[in-house]
Amino acid sequence: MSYIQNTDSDRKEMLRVAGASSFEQLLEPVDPALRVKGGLKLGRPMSESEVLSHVGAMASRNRPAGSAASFLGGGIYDRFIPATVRYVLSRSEFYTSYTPYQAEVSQGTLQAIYEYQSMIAKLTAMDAANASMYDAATALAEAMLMACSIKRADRILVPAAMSVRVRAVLESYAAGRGIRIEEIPWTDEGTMDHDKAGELLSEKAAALVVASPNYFGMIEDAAGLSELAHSKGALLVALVDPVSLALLSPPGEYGADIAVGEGQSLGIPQNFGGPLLGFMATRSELIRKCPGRLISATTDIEGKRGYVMTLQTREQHIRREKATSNICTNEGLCALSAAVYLSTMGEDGFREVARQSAAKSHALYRLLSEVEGVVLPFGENFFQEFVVRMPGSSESFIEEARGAGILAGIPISGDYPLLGGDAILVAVTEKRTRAEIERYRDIAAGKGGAL
Amino acid sequence: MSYIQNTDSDRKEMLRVAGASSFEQLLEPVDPALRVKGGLKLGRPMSESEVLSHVGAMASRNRPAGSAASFLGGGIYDRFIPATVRYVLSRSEFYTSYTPYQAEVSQGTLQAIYEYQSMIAKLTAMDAANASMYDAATALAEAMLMACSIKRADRILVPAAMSVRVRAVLESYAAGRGIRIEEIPWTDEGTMDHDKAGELLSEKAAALVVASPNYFGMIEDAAGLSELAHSKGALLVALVDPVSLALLSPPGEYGADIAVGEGQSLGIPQNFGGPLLGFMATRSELIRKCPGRLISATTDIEGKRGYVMTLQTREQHIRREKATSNICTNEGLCALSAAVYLSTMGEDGFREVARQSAAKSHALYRLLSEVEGVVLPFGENFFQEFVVRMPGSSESFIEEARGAGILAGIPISGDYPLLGGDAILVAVTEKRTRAEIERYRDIAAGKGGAL
Amino acid sequence: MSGTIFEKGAGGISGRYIPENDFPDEKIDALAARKGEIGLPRIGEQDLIRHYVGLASKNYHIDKGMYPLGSCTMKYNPVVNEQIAGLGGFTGLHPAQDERDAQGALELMHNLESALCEITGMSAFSLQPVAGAHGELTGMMIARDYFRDRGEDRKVVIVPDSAHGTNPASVAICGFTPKTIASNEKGLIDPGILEKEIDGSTAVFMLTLPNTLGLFEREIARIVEIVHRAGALVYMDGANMNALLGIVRPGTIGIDIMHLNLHKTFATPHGGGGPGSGPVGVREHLADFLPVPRVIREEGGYSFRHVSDKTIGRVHSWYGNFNVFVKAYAYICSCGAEGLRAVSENAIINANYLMTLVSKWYDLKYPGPCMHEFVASGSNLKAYGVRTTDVAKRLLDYGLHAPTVYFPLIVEEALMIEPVETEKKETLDHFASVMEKISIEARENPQILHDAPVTAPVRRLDEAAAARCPDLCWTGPGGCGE
Amino acid sequence: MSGTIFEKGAGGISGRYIPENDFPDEKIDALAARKGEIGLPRIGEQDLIRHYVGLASKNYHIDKGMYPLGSCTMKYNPVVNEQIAGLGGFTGLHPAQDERDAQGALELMHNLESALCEITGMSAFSLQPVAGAHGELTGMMIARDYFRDRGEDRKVVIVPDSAHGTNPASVAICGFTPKTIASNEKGLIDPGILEKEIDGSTAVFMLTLPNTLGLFEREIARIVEIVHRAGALVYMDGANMNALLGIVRPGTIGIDIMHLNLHKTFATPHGGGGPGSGPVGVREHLADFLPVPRVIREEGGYSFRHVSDKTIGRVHSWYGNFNVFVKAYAYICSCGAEGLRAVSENAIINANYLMTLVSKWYDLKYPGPCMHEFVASGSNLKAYGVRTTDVAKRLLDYGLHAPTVYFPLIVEEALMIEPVETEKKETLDHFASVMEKISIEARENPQILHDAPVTAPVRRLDEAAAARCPDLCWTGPGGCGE
Ligand SMILES: Cc1ncc(COP(=O)(O)O)c(C=O)c1O
Ligand SMILES: Cc1ncc(COP(=O)(O)O)c(C=O)c1O
Repeated sequence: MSYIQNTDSDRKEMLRVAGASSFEQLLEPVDPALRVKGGLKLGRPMSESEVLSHVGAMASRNRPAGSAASFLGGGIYDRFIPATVRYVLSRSEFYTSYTPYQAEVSQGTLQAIYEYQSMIAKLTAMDAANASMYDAATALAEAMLMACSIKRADRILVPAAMSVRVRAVLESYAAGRGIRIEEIPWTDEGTMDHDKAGELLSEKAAALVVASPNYFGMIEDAAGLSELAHSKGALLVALVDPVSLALLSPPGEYGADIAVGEGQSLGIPQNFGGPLLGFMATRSELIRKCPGRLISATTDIEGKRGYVMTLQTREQHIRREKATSNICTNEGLCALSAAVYLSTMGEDGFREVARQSAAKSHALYRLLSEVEGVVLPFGENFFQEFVVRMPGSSESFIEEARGAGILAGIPISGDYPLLGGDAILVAVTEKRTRAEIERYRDIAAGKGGAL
Repeated sequence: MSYIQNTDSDRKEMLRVAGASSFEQLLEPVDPALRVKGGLKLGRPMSESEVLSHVGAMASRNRPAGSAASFLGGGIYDRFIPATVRYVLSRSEFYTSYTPYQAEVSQGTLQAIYEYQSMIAKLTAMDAANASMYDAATALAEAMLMACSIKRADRILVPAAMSVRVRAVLESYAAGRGIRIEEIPWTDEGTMDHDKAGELLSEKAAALVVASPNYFGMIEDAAGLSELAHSKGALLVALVDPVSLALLSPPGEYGADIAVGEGQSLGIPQNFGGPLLGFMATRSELIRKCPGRLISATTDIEGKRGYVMTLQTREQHIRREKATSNICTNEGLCALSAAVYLSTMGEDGFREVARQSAAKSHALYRLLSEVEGVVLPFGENFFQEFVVRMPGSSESFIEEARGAGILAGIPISGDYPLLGGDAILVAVTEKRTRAEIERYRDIAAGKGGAL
Repeated sequence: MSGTIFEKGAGGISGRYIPENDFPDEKIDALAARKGEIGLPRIGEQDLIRHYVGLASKNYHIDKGMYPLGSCTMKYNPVVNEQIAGLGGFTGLHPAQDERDAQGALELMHNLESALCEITGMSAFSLQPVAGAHGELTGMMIARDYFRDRGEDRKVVIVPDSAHGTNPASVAICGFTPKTIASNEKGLIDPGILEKEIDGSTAVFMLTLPNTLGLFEREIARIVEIVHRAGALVYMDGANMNALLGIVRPGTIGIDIMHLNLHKTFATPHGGGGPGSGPVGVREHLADFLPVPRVIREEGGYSFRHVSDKTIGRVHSWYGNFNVFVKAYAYICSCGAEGLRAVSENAIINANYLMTLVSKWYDLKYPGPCMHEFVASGSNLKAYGVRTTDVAKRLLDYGLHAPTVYFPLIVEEALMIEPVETEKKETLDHFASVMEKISIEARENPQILHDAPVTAPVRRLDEAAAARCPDLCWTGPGGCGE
Repeated sequence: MSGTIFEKGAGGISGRYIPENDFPDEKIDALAARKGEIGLPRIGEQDLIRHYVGLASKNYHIDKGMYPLGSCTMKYNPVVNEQIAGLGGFTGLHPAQDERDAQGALELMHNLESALCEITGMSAFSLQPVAGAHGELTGMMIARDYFRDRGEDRKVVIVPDSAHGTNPASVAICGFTPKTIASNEKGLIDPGILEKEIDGSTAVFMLTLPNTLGLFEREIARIVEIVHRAGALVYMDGANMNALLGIVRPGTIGIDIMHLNLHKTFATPHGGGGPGSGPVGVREHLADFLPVPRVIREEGGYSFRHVSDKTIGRVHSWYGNFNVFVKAYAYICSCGAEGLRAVSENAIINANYLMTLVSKWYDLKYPGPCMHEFVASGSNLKAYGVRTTDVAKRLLDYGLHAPTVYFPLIVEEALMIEPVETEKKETLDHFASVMEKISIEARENPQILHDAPVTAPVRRLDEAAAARCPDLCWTGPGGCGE
């Protein structure tokens, strides 16, 4: 299948006009010794129907959420996505357009992103948000660089109860810049140890990162930590789950300086982990230090409202090595998904998603707490996700559940040996049904085989 | 899930403006005795996700073509549909618009249908085609009415080797108008008996209908029959398969007066038999007698090319009971599918579809001819579909094939007792693979169980 | 880069969509009797997509704005229903498949028929007719065979002058003789006239309810009684059912046969002219005459059956527009009982509200509460040399669609306006304010209206030239006559 | 009916998308610490769809017309690839699922990596970086850890002045010190200058090939040799790989590290600003430094592995933009070896043809054959008071998109034009003819250009005001400062 439209005679004529007697002549700047000999070793071109069956067969060799009840979380969730999202995203006006460099003919994208920024700002209760980052991990890494640059410091404090993958990305970004990342352990309640945080903050740090809910699903005393950080001259960077913010106190309310998070929950399919949507919001005073694209409302020469990219002097295409970040292509279409998702669900529907996620996860928690041998180490102060240790081995539990059409959770003791035993992380979103939740309990109670 | 956007306070205000103190007051013309008491006995409203799972579960209780190799035909075929078709059809500019009554803001639909008409005219080699009919059966019924009106006669001749369902629709349309439909039997070759046709044509008939390929897949001597009909003063109405026309002589070449057919093959999913696409094309002289909508090119007051509905005086909304037909809503979006399909496949690709359908069906025919006990009553003069009798019972053959993931054909002896035995109609489209065709043969040869 | 796809695709190259043939067959050349090229385009996929996306941009559509076409019920088409109807489990089904492999499809049809029975109060429905007019024709066939079965020779169908054009056309196509009766000064059927016209030759009285003026026939009970007394049947064109959901069930007030337009009342999209779906419902005594096959539910599952020899037979190659059923059924599930009632309540409130606003600037021949639509008239603007068509074209310049114009024929300079329930108050206010502006323009500067539209993709088109010398098929740069 | 979604959704009602909660829980109220409303819209689905469809209509996009943005490779995005990437078997996969339940996804990633290796001649690829700049940064991290592993303290990365802005930015973000060298009068890297600047502190020489002037570095072999002799690595920004498919394999000419932009070369859509995908490839000696996990194929199937302790670690939460991989892989399958070569041939022919046409009316600083793009200049129009930005805006009035302007910085009044291979000759002819018209307008009536655009949804926008007082968040009718 070829998408080239020139015919042989077109090419002949074009070469003639370009003053070349053959295509080879146009390749004159490329030393023949450097050229590919004998063609690439790839297959022959496939027709559209062959591509569909070849790649379609790969899709069918997976077992996606739709064919099993997923209790997997850890940053990526199986949530209901209203049909409006796919409908809007399938309009080629959005998905085939470039970054809005010519504002006058890109008002659709620009306004949509402006509205996205507004929704993130409202959700986090911060003053402003940028147009998107790659994912939560890189958004946090950029927040780290931003904090270090603001505070002219090279040390940040992070919770030990944080995703090891996010932590790994932080390390990659920190390494070349000589930034030290230090960890604050968790207490018996699975939340950050305030005393230890206070201790570590006594040495100069650019920022204290608080993840709430943290990787174990637990809600932190973010307000207390914020006060602590500020009292020691550090910024507070909040790593948050956007759905939780419909219920929990948002970063702006407890004085966070930068809020970042993963927006996949906002209408973006799981897609094996990508594309994701890193969001970042901050206070007005810090906006010029913020990485990434920003869209601003303005007016045209006739006074009509319109939208433009703004503060581009922070960006790499203008400032090059002095830019606040190297980000260029971001996750624009995912930001659009989030905007469509949030406006479709609306104020009430979005709150309902949060409430149901909390209600259902707490329901499973309580059901499991009644099963003999099940250990729930951290108590009930969680939003939609919790850590559990099963009576037997978690591996065999997960395997049994898998056989019964349930993806039971992520085994996490390997990454967090301090958890001891065989812990798994279980997430319950609004999509899970009573039947699925009860079946989960039954399997945990050793009564799953009958199904 | 509600799609109503007025709030309670909107409604209150609107009632006030309309001078009504309550909604009940607006119902004043409706005698309370006639009103529904106690509400409809239907379920409570479902949320979007509930509708998706409720109706989605019904979809999964079917076993569609994608999950089995289909050799079913009889007018509806499993063909490859390029992605462009679904893409274009999913644009709401096309699918949510009304019949193009305001031409100036409907140029998209109008031009697309004009192009569809042109493609059908070219395919059939007729002068012009209408904007679509409900399906082949009703298109043929309308052609019958048209012929009877042109010839002021009330008798038409049809092949016995014609779809019984199409025939049934003809009867329904003919009954009230006193039109007699008479049948011409098939010969040993499975084609129309010319002698018998000549005989029946000696009494005045409005039209001779020739189906080529006929219901048994056989190619008729349409040119000979055309000459015969015309020599007896009858019109020739051709019922054709659009894909076959890429290979076979088109109706315009053999002098047909009206050509009709089923356009489902042109990019329209099988959809359990609907919507379909009846097409109709005719000669210039007869166009004012033609039923249905017609789009014409014209110019606007500035001389710019544009498109309008034309010859509307034939239509019911102007001519009421004197209209050539009662058709109003037709199959506009299916006509668009056909246009996108034909322009995507293009001259060469569309011919290739026809060639492969023929090649593959003839290949299966030959493979079956080598299997002992298989009877192929009508020979090789078919396009993509043929009649076969299996050694055992066709019911058990079809059942065995079904178990092996093959939809083996339509049993037709019930509808055509003269075929004798246990005949099935087998269609092979371009989508069938060598492996599927060979597996079909293996099952016929009693070697299917191994798979 | 405008032009037809034929011009854009002249001499180009198409993509490759199907695999190479692995069954080369010389015999095929023997079949290949067609001479020369078909004349289809050869165009690359990028330009093809641009062509159709370009055409799309020239269309008005529901997702752009209000579509106040009276009698057309242009409501929002939920995107989720398109998604559901596009599931492979539906789209990939062959109609001749083993019923065991189509149980979900049969169940859906069965459920939809039951829901339509409940909504309308009819005893049985056939989903086979694929459009409103097709439903009318089917209904006429049922009446025809009903009287034939009873040995009665009735050939006349009485139709009010306010009826939709398809009504008399369907009557005629079926072989009946239509007889028109005039509506009275209130826009309603006059039972007195009906009583005079009806006799033993009358097979059917065919009415639209609410009628095409948007009015409910106040005398419907008496009308039904008159018709039944004459031994005739009452046919109701139910295309306007959007006004009656959960309010009136036609079957319980004596309607014998009716059709519904799923592509109006049940939110399935109109597709620029179809596909639609026009199921026909009947009361018990006519059930045997419905088209076959019918969907039957039994112990073992669902199946298609030829239930009675009295059937009129078939009106479609298969079972009707199944893909449309899926969307209509999903819509009914979404709404539920209370939601359907809310549809009609809001449709009626919207229409009455908009009628109040519009009637400040346009004539209204039939005041008083309307149902889901109303008919205004531009006759007051004739004094300024302005016709309804000018008002319609000017609306396009304001980015709106025009109402249905010059229909029903009994209202001079008719503007038939149906706002539907999915439009909200602000949208109606905006429409009314534009209608007001236009009425002022008509007085102050009628030329603007004559010149309209100026912002549409084309200006007014020469329909007369097209009718004189229709160019129905692209034959080259010159077009017609070549 | 314009305005933000907040205005349209003020005080309305949303649809119901999820079922009622069947786990009522009073405890949830204890968690619910958030005070007051979030401030999200409440809007019905019809108006929501209209809002976004209305926004869509204000965008230029590939399906509308040519998109000659230099360096951006705006080619046709095949619709079938969107369909494939939307299959539930891909979209519904959680990244932490059991590998046995994700074999198809892993196979696809493995196949894509292999294909990229074959296309580029590199030994190994990581798909983890999600954009070009992210790939650059990843590449820099690899270089950083490579030298750290060898115990060498190299802190400098040499970057030509023609480099894309992301290049020096990525260098700096990674903690290296960028050092700019000037290109010569032919627009190429001067090996002499490079030789002078390079030394033991140089970690990497980072170049774009073809460079941002659309030129192939004629001295590439010598450049590579110089860099390697200095013990440094050569990094190639492969965002312009659309010129080299099947023509040059960077790995075989000595490039040590490179990234590709799948969202340019491999036809995945740009999405108005992403998601992209910027895989990084390295030669054998650097393979251990690639991000983890890597996809491994073994007897029993595919799996993710942490293959080496030398790895730089992770640059993404999971495995990169998987959904983009699906489209890029489908595209590679469609093209096959010969098709990929044809892509570059046609991209180069189109660029040289268009360069010939455009250079009749605009300056060209670097004549001679270009690769897939070229840089013209509007400097000849300065005499008429016209700047390149005016030319760009005027193009919008003709329904076209503008080229990349004012980049690369080394060309005054730059117009960087990349026609891409999917555009056909007629489209280029049309673009050239409009460029010609504009150059004539510039001479005869420059005001038209200053006033442009007039046909776009808005006129020129006040960027200065936005930068002075940015309004980044809707807070009510007033906006900024409230
Ligand atoms: C009142 C009425 N009856 C009948 C019809 C005919 O329906 P269809 O166009 O589906 O054939 C329509 C719609 O056009 C209508 O509004
Ligand atoms: C030459 C070149 N390098 C790097 C980039 C950066 O890629 P991305 O925008 O995906 O980060 C681009 C595209 O913008 C580019 O054209």
